[in-house]
Amino acid sequence: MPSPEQWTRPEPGAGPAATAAEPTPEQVIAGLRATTEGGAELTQLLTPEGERVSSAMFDPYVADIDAEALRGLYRDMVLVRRADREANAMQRQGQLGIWVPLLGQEAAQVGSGRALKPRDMAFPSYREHGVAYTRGVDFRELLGIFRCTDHGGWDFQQHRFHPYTIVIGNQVLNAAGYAMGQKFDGKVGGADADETAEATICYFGDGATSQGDVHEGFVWAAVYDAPLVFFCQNNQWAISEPTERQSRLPLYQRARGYGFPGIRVDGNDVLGCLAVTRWALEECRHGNGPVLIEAFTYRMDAHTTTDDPTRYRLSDELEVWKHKDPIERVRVHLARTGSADQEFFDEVQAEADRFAAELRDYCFNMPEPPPERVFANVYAEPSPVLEAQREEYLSYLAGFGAGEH
Amino acid sequence: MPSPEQWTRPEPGAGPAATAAEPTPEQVIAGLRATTEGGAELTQLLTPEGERVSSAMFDPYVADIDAEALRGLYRDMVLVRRADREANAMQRQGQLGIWVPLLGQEAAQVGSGRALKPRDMAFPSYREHGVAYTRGVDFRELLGIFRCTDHGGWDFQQHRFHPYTIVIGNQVLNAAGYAMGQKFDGKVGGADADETAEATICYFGDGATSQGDVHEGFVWAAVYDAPLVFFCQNNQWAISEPTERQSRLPLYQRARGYGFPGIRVDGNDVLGCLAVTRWALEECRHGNGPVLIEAFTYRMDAHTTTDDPTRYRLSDELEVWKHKDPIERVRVHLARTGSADQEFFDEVQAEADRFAAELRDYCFNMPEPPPERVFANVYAEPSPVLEAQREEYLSYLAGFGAGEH
Amino acid sequence: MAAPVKSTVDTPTSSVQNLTIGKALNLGLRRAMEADDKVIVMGEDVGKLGGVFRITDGLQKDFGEHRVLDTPLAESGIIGTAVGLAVRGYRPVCEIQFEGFIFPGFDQISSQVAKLHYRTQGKVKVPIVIRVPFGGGIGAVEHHSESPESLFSHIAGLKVVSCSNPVDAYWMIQQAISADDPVLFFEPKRLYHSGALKAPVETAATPDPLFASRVLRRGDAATLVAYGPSVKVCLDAATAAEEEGRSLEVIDLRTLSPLDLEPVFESVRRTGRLITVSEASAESSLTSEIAARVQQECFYSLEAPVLRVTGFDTPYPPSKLEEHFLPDLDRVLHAVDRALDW
Amino acid sequence: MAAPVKSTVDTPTSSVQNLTIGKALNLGLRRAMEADDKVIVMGEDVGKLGGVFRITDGLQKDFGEHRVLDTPLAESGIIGTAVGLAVRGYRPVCEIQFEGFIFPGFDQISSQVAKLHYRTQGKVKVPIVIRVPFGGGIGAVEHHSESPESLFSHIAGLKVVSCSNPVDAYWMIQQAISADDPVLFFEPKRLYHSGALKAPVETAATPDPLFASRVLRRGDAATLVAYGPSVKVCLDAATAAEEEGRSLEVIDLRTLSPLDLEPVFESVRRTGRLITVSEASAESSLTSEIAARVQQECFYSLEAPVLRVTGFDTPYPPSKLEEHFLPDLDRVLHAVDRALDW
Ligand SMILES: Cc1ncc(C[n+]2csc(CCOP(=O)(O)OP(=O)(O)O)c2C)c(N)n1
Ligand SMILES: Cc1ncc(C[n+]2csc(CCOP(=O)(O)OP(=O)(O)O)c2C)c(N)n1
Ligand SMILES: [Mg+2]
Ligand SMILES: [Mg+2]
Repeated sequence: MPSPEQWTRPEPGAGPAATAAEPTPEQVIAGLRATTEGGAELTQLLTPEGERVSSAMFDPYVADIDAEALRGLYRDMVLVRRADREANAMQRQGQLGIWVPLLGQEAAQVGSGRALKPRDMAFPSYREHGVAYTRGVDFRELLGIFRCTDHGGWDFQQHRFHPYTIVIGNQVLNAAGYAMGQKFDGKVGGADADETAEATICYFGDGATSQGDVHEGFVWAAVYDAPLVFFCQNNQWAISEPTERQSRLPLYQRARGYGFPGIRVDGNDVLGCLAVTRWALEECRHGNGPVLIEAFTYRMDAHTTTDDPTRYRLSDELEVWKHKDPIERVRVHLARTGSADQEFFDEVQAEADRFAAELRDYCFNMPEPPPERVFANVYAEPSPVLEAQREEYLSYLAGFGAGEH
Repeated sequence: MPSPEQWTRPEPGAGPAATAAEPTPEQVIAGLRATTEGGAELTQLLTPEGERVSSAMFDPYVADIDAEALRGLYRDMVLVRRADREANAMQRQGQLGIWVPLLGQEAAQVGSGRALKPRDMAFPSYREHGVAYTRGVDFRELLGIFRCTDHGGWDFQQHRFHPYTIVIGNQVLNAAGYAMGQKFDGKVGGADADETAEATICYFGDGATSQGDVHEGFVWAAVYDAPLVFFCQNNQWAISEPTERQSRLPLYQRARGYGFPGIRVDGNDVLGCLAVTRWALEECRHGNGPVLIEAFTYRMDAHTTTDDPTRYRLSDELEVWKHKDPIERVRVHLARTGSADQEFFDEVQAEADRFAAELRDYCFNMPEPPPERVFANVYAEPSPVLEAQREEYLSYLAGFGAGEH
Repeated sequence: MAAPVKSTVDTPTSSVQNLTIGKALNLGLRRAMEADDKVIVMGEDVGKLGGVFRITDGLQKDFGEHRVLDTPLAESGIIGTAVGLAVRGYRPVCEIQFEGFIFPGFDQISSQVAKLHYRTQGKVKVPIVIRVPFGGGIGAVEHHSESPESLFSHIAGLKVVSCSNPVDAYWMIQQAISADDPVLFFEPKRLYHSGALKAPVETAATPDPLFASRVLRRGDAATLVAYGPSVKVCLDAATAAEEEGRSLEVIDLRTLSPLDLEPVFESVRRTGRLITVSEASAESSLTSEIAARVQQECFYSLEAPVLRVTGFDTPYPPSKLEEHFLPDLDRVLHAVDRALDW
Repeated sequence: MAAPVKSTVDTPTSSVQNLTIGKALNLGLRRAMEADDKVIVMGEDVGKLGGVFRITDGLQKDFGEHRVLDTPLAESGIIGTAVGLAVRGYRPVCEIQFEGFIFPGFDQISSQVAKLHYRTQGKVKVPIVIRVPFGGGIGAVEHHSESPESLFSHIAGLKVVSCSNPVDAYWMIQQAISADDPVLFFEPKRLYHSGALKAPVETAATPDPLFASRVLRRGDAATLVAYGPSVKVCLDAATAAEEEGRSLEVIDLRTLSPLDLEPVFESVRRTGRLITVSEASAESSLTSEIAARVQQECFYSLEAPVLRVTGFDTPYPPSKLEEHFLPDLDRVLHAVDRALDW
């Protein structure tokens, strides 16, 4: 099978290049391989065994990550995972309506999230609790969505972290528009770009790449040179569908067709994710956006708590990925390089347990929203029709309480 | 500016690669160049000067095009252009509500259309009158749409030419589905593919490439290995917007991101279009689809008869493209190689005039559709609600005729 | 093409099976696929997973990957390729995972699915079924509890139906698939697996026509008309009213477009009072349409205006609040009271 | 960001200008862009070309390419990026070229534009205006003559308005732009350049509120209610009826969501008869909603049912037939006759 480069200009030949009616075995294998391994083009700074790999291009982007900073990233990931597990457990106990676990994606989320400067903006999908955490969103503020008491409660401007978006792909266009706004506001480039320029990051999954909105986001960002980092967490699955149901090629190569950089990073390598995202954001802040990052990772848990992955994937796969755990490799590295001792790990664990306990406590005591809330904030400027509906319903409710029936 | 290949894997470097907040001049120039010239990668078999350029890869696909066949293609283009001009004139005379001229795109349409085998299927946009002609659709059958007496009247199955689609991009997904059906029906590949296999071709414009549907069509066709030729007529304009409003890169390169071949052909070269489309269709019939063809051409007239291109483009551009006329180069070639004499050219012209006269005659005598037609064929199986509406309206009309008011 | 398939689910000796709505749909799909090998199922996760609600459970295993397609994640793609497959002679049954995700496919539905037959003066048929789990009451997050059916009923060229019980589910899905028009098939998701609604499905029976509403319960004090999940609410309300000595007539619309309102007119002429119930927001909805037509047809029979019990004109609220949004037995009875006291 | 811009179109010494609807919209857009440099115009061909209807004529020349954006050809992209720009603090005014092409943007409109404010409990505002030339009567090909406004009125979280004359066009577009809610702005395309409708626009006047309907003509025999292009039809009908000695009241809805029906109720209480007129198909439409609400509010005042004169429940026909599809003076008067003879 010719390489994609060749495909843009077929080689001379006397007839049809091949005769198979079915996808060639190579095609299938290439697809499969692309989804089970990172492939040769995977950027990695920390191996699953905890070894630091050097990269002429990306090392400068993590030059400031000393032992303390690395311990910080470790702590971030442990806390985020612990909270994720706690939330998952609370769903099982009926305290949450649903939970969308991030297990396995801690490095992709913490690494990319920590690459952002406070003035940068982030547009999440619905699984980015780790990014939320790095944006200073209290994990407890996320719970309302999953306890179904609200559709999103944090301060989006303050945290510069957009509401979760559930309709696959929508946020990619919203992010492209926001990034265009940054550009129109003169916040891209300039002599002091490192200090003043802004960029936007947008999260979406492997499955999302098929949506028209994601394509249009690519088109818009390219045409308007928007300072936008497309951060695709390829966790190998879109619910029950493996990535080869969405694409023949590794997803980072999608960028080729639009004329902006695409790069694949080991999504389980927090250092790699940090470095590549910092690089991408800088490119954007300096006017060379957009950039596509594919973080190659794995959804270690179910799609959501309503999902049963045993119906569609083998546990072998899970076992293989366990060896690539994003947290474990940092722990090994910290220990091996003498950058952290058992006491540190124990402390982080204890802190994580406290963090989870607080979360649990908060969740159990969350107030029920009042019925008026149904009618609140539909509009910024009130609608008389809706006000009448509210009045009627509330007085019905009141009468009802008074035993009308 | 790095080449697109490099963009998929940035080069090592110590910091951000560039510092411009605006698109680089190279970027702009590249974009502009891409839209005003074909670029180095343009496949061409017949130059604007009528010289035959040889191509190891594509010559075999037009080996059967002897002088007679070439005269046939010439005749096709002259007839199609003549009919197009006649329709345009009839619109000016109030006989048509609107006309969508194909002027300048005769080679792209006749070349690609003549590449189809009868069993292949074509999905047009709204400008493909030349393709319609090659599919055996009587030009007169097209007129209803533009005279606004119907929304499309030919026999789609017989001609294997789908209805015109006006909503930009929709037909690309419809074509992908149709091509999937060809595959599911076992009509792709096999030992006797050349005799029995089928393919589909789908037409759309440069502007259409931005639509989500076109992307999704690319995704679907790639994932299902559909025997589908995406035939993009890049006529440089989407109404008033030049191609660089849609893309940074030449459009044929869009295919790169999906893992199927993309190729640019001189859309004003009927031989080139024939050869490249035949090649692409064969690839598809043999199971190597999809394929993207960008036919690099020019919209010589207004977008439609309601458009005024002087508001947004310079006539210089038009002058440049006049030198690349698709018909003239074939005429010169035929004359120079002694394959046709003046008598032939005169004959074709006379035939074209007759063709146009018949068209005009037909148009002027087209019957008005009866009012019942408003209600007809909304459903395959009747709806009582609609029947009641029809009865009520028709009896109102009857009463009205009887002078109720 | 696949050879005719023998289902692995044996038809039991008796032709009666006790099924939930979900299982009845599954069996109905299976029967349709057996009967016509041009019927194909397509959507997100409909294959190995059997759909997030398991409505397509086991179909891919038995009919193969070419007849049960796990598609890429894009609704316009699902509908748009279904159109092409239909033109090719297939009868695609598309699953939209939740009604809130039908919107990316809206353009293909309104521009192609609804109009191709008209555009071509009947030369191109579009026998597509678009299955849409809809409605609330499942404690879900945003976009998973909506009722967008009115939008499709406003678009000419589409047919729209909704089932409310296992017998209808079994038959209506098969009828929709064999219909030559495009059918939007709205399924009451919160009742999919309701054991309480389990009912014996007589697979050898002759079904009612697809595009007909049905009187489920006779009464004379007032008429309740509903569809999908609200039918159960109305039946429960009628039961409760009976205890108070009021007999309510309950009509299941079943077909939302075209509407079959003759039985409603007939009923209102007897009861003089009508309450329409739906989870959808009120403005420009099916309940508006029913009210508009009934006030015209039954102008002299109405003793009170047609009243509507609906979701409010707000987006679907966080589901901890959905009990307030969704019409329930009490709100329906309250409306009956109002109609009777008018 | 661009420095404050002085328009090249000088305000004439007199503050009264005689304008068509199209020119009034153009001037209104210009005023809004002058007043707030966060207002940006975006869409297909809105720049150099000035839009296919020339409504944005000259704006790019005067305000620059960063404030008048010729976007890529994709409606979801137009709306979706407008949402992001709004979140960033801009006030985007999106032009949809023809109403038939709004559908690719339907998902962003219903899932984001309509819901972001509710989702965020008011923390994120979405002050977007989506301008939609709509309606028929221009002898166009398919997809260029439709009336999809009812769909948006069914979606909570959107506001929907329509203008019918130059004075409203001038003011309403500015009011819509300064509103903090998303507004779908339906423009009667066949009247854009109607010289007959040209009217003096007093740019120094105080306009009526945006979300209010208005009685255009007093009468007592029956009430006609319409919006957009149908308003003219109703006014003409009223004039014709007057010659026959019947005085008809005519109300221009102006706001389609939220509906301002108080003036309609008040009128029907006097006239006892209502005819609603719209080019949209009838089923589950705004005319259904008006009928549903009027029959409830004015139950004892109605002397005939609310009648509807609308486009039929068919796709828009080939435009040689559109005279049959579109409500015209005769069909309106016929309905008045029926109402009076009820
Ligand atoms: C438009 C739309 N269609 C369908 C869904 C239902 N759905 C929710 S998540 C999901 C899979 C998404 O996969 P991917 O993009 O890979 O993200 P991941 O969940 O793996 O993070 C689907 C189909 C949706 N939310 N939105
Ligand atoms: C979805 C949609 N949006 C807008 C339009 C209006 N429109 C008709 S043709 C056109 C430009 C198309 O340009 P291109 O794809 O390059 O095709 P060309 O007309 O040049 O052949 C536009 C914007 C449309 N028909 N459909
Ligand atoms: Mg995924
Ligand atoms: Mg073009």
